Amino acid sequence: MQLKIKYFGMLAEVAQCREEDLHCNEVTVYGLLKVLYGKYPKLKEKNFQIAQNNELLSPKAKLTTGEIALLPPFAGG
Amino acid sequence: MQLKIKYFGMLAEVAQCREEDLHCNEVTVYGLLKVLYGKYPKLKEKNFQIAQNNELLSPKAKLTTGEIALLPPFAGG
Amino acid sequence: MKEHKHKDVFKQGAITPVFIGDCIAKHQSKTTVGAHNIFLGQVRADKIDGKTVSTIEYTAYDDMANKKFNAIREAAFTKFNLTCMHIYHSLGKVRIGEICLFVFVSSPRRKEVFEALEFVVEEIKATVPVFGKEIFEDTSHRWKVNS
Amino acid sequence: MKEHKHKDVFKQGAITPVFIGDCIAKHQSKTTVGAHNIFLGQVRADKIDGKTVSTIEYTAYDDMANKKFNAIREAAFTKFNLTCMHIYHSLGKVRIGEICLFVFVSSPRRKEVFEALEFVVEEIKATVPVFGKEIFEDTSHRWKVNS
Repeated sequence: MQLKIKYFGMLAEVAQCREEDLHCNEVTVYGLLKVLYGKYPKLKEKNFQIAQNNELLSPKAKLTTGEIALLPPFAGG
Repeated sequence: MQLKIKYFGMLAEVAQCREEDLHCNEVTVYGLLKVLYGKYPKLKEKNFQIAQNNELLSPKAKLTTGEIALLPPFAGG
Repeated sequence: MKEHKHKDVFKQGAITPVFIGDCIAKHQSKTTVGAHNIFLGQVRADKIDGKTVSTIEYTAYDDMANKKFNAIREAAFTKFNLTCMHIYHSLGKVRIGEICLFVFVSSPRRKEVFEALEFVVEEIKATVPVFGKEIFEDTSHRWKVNS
Repeated sequence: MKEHKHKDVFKQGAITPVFIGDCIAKHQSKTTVGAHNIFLGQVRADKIDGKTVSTIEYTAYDDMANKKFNAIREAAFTKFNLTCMHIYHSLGKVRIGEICLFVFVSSPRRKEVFEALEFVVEEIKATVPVFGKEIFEDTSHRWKVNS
């Protein structure tokens, strides 16, 4: 599955980019996390959530092709 | 006892003045009310409180010489 | 408590948006403040028995009102962690759409300002001897009662 | 719900007191409104491990943020009797003492605005993907976490 991963806030520092294309054979959030932890071990120390289609996803949620966002704790206002 | 009675809001319309000097033999709020009701019968229809020294008084409270305020319902803001 | 001393609550006529903007601007030097909360009371064009309010004329028992504003102020600083607080209330005529009450509280944290602002506004309504004459478009009037 | 449609929440840089004053002035034509409540978030000069914050740089996941702002807006109009509501949030750099969040709710009655404003501010903090980089005077930084 072809994904575009977007990194926000401190996670962009960990990935050293704001977005990247990623080919991923996993179809769940949990599977994607394993891939990302392999690529960026420091992500394991970070507190973040994953969103697709503008909604936060649970670890068991299924992914669809397209944009995925890694979101650190919100700090608006 | 010599009192200066101040009338506010709708009560100034009833008394047709904003303040007046009043000699009063009564020493309690309750007694003063009797005097005022005699002078201005329409006051009986009005909802108001009596204050002296910047504090609201109960009907049994004692009056002292000086300024007395008749206050209709507060409507600030 | 000297820094909390209250002055000049009453202003003749409406409180202007420019005055409010200036007041906000003056607080930009207070860099421990993280949250401001502002209440504005605005005169409504209420319809009563087919007549429409055009103006409220405010009067107050000044001495007692100032004492009550001070008491509210001291109570608010005691109950809440406030950096500063301002209250302005109109006297005289305020037209519909204009602002007659401006309460401004500031604190390092937002939770404090929400509670403090509601406390201050409710205390003003309940304890400060201010009276409002609602003047209709036909110049007749009615005495306002808070609900 | 067309009149409640949300637009232009995000503003580049600080929200100015003049902008806020103008926004208040525009509401003077709404003569059914009796109460406005305004929340302002201001950047604090927090001290952390001996260093002092000088600026926060805000970024957001725009698409999701706009969707969440719309959801908050619809929820607020459903839950409370509001006449109108505005939200503005800064993106980019905002210096200490400057304003980064401006929430403005208006209603005929004051009870509604107190509850609505707190609801809206808490929902923004909890659900909108905005991120703040606290930049210290020595140009080092830390990522802000809301408390």
